Amino acid sequence: MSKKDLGLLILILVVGAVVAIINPRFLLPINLANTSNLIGLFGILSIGQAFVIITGGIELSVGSVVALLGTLFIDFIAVREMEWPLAFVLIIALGATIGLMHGWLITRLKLQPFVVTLCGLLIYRGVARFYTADGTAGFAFGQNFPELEFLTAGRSWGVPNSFIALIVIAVVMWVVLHRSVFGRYLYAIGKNEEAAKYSGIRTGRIVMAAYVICGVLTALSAIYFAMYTRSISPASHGQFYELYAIAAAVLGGFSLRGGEGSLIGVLLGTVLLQELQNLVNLLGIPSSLNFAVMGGVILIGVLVDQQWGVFRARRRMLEATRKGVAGAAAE
Amino acid sequence: MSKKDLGLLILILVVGAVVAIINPRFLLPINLANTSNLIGLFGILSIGQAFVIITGGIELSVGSVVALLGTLFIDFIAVREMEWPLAFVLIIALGATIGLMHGWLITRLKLQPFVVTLCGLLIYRGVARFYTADGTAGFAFGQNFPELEFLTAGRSWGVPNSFIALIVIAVVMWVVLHRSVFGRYLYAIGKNEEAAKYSGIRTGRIVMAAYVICGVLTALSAIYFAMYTRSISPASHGQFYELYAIAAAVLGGFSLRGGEGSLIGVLLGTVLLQELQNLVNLLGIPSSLNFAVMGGVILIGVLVDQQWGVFRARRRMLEATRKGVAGAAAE
Amino acid sequence: MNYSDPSIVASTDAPFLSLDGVRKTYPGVVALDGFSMDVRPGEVIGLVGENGAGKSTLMKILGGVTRPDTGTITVDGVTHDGLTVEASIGSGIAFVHQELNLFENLDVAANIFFGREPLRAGPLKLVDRARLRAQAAPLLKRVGANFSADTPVSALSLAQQQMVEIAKALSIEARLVILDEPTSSLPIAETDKLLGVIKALKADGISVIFISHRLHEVERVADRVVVLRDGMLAGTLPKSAINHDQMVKLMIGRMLKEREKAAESARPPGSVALSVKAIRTAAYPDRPVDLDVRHGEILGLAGLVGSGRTELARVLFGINRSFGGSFQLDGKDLVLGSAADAVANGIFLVPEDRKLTGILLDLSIAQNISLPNLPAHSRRSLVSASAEAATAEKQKTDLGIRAPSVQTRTGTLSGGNQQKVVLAKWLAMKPKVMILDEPTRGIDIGAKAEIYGLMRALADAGVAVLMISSDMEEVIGVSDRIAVMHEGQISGILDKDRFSQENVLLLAVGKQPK
Amino acid sequence: RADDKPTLAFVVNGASDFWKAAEAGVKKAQGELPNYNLELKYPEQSSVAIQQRLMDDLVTAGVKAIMVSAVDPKTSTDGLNKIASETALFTTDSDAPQTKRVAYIGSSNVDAGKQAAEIAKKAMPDGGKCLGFVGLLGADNAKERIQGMKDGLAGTKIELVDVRGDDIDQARAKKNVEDALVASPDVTCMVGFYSYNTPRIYEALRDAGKLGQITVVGFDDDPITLGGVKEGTVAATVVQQPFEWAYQGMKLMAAYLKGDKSGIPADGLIIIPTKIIGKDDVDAYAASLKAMSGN
Ligand SMILES: Nc1ncnc2c1ncn2[C@@H]1O[C@H](COP(=O)(O)OP(=O)(O)OP(=O)(O)O)[C@@H](O)[C@H]1O
Ligand SMILES: Nc1ncnc2c1ncn2[C@@H]1O[C@H](COP(=O)(O)OP(=O)(O)OP(=O)(O)O)[C@@H](O)[C@H]1O
Ligand SMILES: [Mg+2]
Ligand SMILES: [Mg+2]
Repeated sequence: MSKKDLGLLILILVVGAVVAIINPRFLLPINLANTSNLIGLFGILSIGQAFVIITGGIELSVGSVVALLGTLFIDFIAVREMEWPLAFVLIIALGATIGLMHGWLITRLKLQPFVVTLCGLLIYRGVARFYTADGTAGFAFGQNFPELEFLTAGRSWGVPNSFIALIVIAVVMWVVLHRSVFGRYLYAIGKNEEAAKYSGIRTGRIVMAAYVICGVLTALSAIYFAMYTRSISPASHGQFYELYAIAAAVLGGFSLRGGEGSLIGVLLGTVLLQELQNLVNLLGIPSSLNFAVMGGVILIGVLVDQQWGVFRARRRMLEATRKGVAGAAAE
Repeated sequence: MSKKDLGLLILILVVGAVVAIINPRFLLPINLANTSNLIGLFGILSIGQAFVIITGGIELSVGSVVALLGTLFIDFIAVREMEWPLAFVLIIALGATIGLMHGWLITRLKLQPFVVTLCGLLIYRGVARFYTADGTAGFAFGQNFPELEFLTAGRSWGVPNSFIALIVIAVVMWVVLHRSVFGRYLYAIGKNEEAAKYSGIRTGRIVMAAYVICGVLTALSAIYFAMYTRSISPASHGQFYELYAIAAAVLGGFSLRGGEGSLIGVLLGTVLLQELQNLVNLLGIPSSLNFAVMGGVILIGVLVDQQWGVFRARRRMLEATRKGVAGAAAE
Repeated sequence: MNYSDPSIVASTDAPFLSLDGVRKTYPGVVALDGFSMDVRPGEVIGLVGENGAGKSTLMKILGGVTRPDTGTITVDGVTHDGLTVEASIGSGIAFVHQELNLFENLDVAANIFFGREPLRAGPLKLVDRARLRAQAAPLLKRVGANFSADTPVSALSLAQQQMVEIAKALSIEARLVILDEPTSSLPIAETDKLLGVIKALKADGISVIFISHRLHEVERVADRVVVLRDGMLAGTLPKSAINHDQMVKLMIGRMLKEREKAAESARPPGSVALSVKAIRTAAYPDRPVDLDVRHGEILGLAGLVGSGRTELARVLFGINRSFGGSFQLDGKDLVLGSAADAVANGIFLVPEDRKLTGILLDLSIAQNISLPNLPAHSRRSLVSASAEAATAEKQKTDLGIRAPSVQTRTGTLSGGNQQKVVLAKWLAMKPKVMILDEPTRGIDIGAKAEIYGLMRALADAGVAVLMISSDMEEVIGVSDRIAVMHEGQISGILDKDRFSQENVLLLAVGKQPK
Repeated sequence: RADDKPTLAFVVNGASDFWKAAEAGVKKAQGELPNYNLELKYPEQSSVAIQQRLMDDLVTAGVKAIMVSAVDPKTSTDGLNKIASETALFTTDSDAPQTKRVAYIGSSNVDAGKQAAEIAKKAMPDGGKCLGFVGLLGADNAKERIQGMKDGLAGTKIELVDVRGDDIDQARAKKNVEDALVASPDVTCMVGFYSYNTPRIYEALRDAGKLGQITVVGFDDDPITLGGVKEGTVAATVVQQPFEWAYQGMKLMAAYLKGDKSGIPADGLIIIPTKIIGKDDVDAYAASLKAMSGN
């Protein structure tokens, strides 16, 4: 774990301790379970985003994809009465397709990631709204899918299964990002795509794969979100989720210029964001300030991180200088 | 006018012609006036954004600033009964301050523009919502400010004054961007900030100035928007306006990597976006598809632009080769 | 095929690589024009030519980075219309690019084996990190690196990065190694090591194409010299005929007396222009630097890789902060908060990394030249394009910048011509102190002589010139005095009568000359 | 928290001035229920997930009873049931009859729509063509109001031809009206289904000089809407009574927690009917609003 990650972890623990002192109910198992459920949902999303950010790209359509795929998933199983495993596979495939499409537009047709995914943001939500004729996709009363519900919204030994899913995914993705050749290429491309190309790497394919991973993870979390809310108004479902995901990555030490960041960082970023949301509600802070608190903490977080770096560099210099002067005097 | 701008203009005219054929009421003076009013409002916003994008930055807090400053403006004149010119000056000064703060964080503390303005997006709207306690800021019935209303929502010779304001601002900003020393510095910084620094340019100040310009123009348009809707729910007012502004700039040929784009481009981009919104209503397309249409057109626009560039480059290559071969044969 | 050198035909070895009638055009320029050559196993070819002659273009074609318009490339008997990067690497061609291509966020070992990482068993393609480092270490030793395999590349100086590039090329089981100006920022000791490496490769039967503007290096290692002029083959020289004057003659079509051009100072040096007192830099915060540069002199600053010369130049130019110490310009105290302050005081820097800091590749020649002095090219804050063009035209003729027009994008110019543009932008203003960091890096011999002439003319006009250089001949041939840096400190200053390679080298490694 | 008074929460479905009256109602109830903490909570966004999360957190914080205006009551059955299993749950504004909520207190959006039809019929005895404007076309309250109005207009010569949505962007809301005036010159009446739609209609008509020529049917009691009613340029407006929902609701919950279930009818529905406010009632209504908000 890097120093950056450690700092974030400490921040999370300190904030948690303060909240627990003010309102001890913060530590109730039920509250921890609720919060870790949401950490699971947003964490999966954020890991996907992280893979794209590493390459120096960005995926702004995440929220709209959550809305579109969630709508379709509920529609498939509730209205069209598809078997849920089939629907599940279909949705994941759709997520992969969306990612592939974005990757293709970005790597083959050389469009900017911001532009491609901004258009995605606008288009997918529009399609979802059109699909439901601006209505709501939801389950009928009493419609139940025991296994699916257990897997998505259930708990094992008191721990939400969504959180367990996140942990599994995080472990796998940690290996992929930090230990595999593919992960190494991602970092390299994020720093210097030209050079990677000169080294004979098929950068296009690697970047495309990053978008596909993001698409798949987004689709997975879309299913989780759908099973969490059990009803989706495409006009508002998942709005701003891309910001949550990006914020988690940035808090976790990712640079939007690419080539920097760790998987643990993005996880901790997600945890901090969800802790903040929980805190606002638990401490009775007006919810209008919810986003403001989030924004403030992110800003302070990156500021401290940045200034800390500057401070350390300066201290090192000063020390060296002092040593030098002392040495010169001693001579 | 560059070829890119010309292409966009032709697109605007063609779309206009098609709409006019399907529904001739498109060309009614009243419709043109209504639409050009909104072009004025969004245009001012987009020009501000363009200045930031030129430097390779981005300003995501635009929508939230429109909400916060609009709320304050209405509160100042409607509730606190301040003289409107005073309120006007105050709001513009606030806009400048916000821009300065962003610029300072970005250039002096070396934070990433995306991060700083993302936090701004979260914070300013929160503050606005807190300020009104999640209520609405609006005028009482019959509360009137004749001069202010004439300047912001009135018309001269049938042309909305907001549109006239845009034209004046655009002319001034065109000179600033394309003819002035400051404008050249902006492009240079956008292309390669390091090299600009090594040429003795005070890049920090120039970038800061770009954010201040963006802040001032955003504040101005916040006042226009406030006087247009005459009532503001901070929770939703101005949401996604940053995306409109960025989209207008991107459509107008700006690169988010910085150093590329023309003022005429961003104006035409705004015109096209508003034309699309108008078209959705006039042709009775479901309003849910509004954003999807916008997204689709932006995507097609940048795709055509990009592929056209590739095509031209390839043709140039081929010609050069052909000429060369012919020359060699003649020898 | 038309070989101008009969010895090739006589050879019994089949060529490993041959190029036939290769032509490459860019809009407005013919970079290569019907060029043919071949490379036999175990042969070291020196490739020389003026800036913009097409050397890098040729190598990019071999590396698979660009495709020729016409012509064929035959590798190992298989004929291609063009190579891809994969095909090039696959057929055993290793490549050190003229512009560095390393990943700052990875360590040295990862960079060396990038794209060819040793893997653990299993389908996951996990990197075997221990093996990676173990394999990197001997390569680093071979190129004489003084840093370890797990150093992050972001912590290396330019020259050290160049060593990593070379180690990378060695790591490929290559049959042909292409080195595009690998020594351009290497000082003499490291250069010697590299030349040794080349000889070792040759002994293993590996072919080498060695591109350099330092002709004496070419003389030392090449078996055959291929000279390019204006994209065409100007001629080849067999081993026996390789000498400095012959190469120059083929390159520029006439004889040139390079060293004489860098004329003696016309007048004795004047008063102290820039005085540096106990300045400390970020690279060596514990080592104060004292240095005086006088009006009318060229002060050469020599030193080994990473001795801190570039860092000092950055501090003098206001880009980086100094830790303690003071500057005086013409006896007056000077505070440098930014490069803008330095420029306002007439202190200019020609940086060593021109692609990143020297010029804006996307701007035209004229726009680059006017950039530091835009207010003088404007009326009421509005830029005057005609004033810009006038200044640029003058500089283009004065410096002999080869380009279709002053409106040409500088990104399309060859390295040497880009360097001239960097010089031009400062010459168009009035320098008091001119700092040049590796001013002739990647510059051809003709242009080099011109730049030496320019430097001398500046000095004669009373400008204080500080020239940082790793090229020993250049330092000795051009300077009026030589200051030598060792680990962040000035280890000694040599006057003209004590100039010798040996003295400079001794100071550079921290010993005192006799 | 320091005091151990039980907390009752009123959770709305999004930030809107509409709920200001409910805040006043909560305040009034607080005055009469000193032994309780009463809170009114806005979710930071109008979305199911966020509202659900807010309620989960309230339950964690120990809230004893929640009255909620669910963002999407029809399909949030499970989520609401989860809350109902942990605390006393009441619904308001729009009901979720299939859940285990204790009771619903509010009005009927369908009836409100029918009342809007009444206004239109009275204002346009010769028939006409109506255009509607709404924030979220897909939201339940919008759908029910539109349906109610259509039902009420069935068999008359008045027709609701189209409803345009604006995603709660007021600039778009106003432009929609402007565009409608251009696109459908023959329209004779406009309906503002959300509280801010009517004022935007009013202003767009005023800018176009068409005030008084087009019948405006309003919902809710934005000051501009009431001003228009008084002026005669808005035919009438259908008002709900969120003040009463909140006031009565809070008292009902307090009583319920004490074990007094007498206030809850067998079907669990406490309907506080919507009212039509026309020119004659507007002054009295405005005065009562003022009295309720206590300033
Ligand atoms: N991408 C490009 N677009 C346009 N012109 C180019 C491009 N790359 C190279 N050229 C032109 O092709 C010619 C050959 O350039 P090249 O880089 O091969 O020269 P070189 O011999 O390597 O010179 P140097 O010694 O300065 O590195 C030059 O005139 C250069 O301006
Ligand atoms: N800001 C810094 N902080 C710490 N170390 C630095 C910094 N800048 C440079 N260095 C290190 O200090 C040493 C001096 O580097 P510098 O580039 O100044 O040397 P140089 O003499 O110009 O050598 P070269 O021939 O490599 O350009 C290098 O090892 C470099 O990695
Ligand atoms: Mg070259
Ligand atoms: Mg150096």
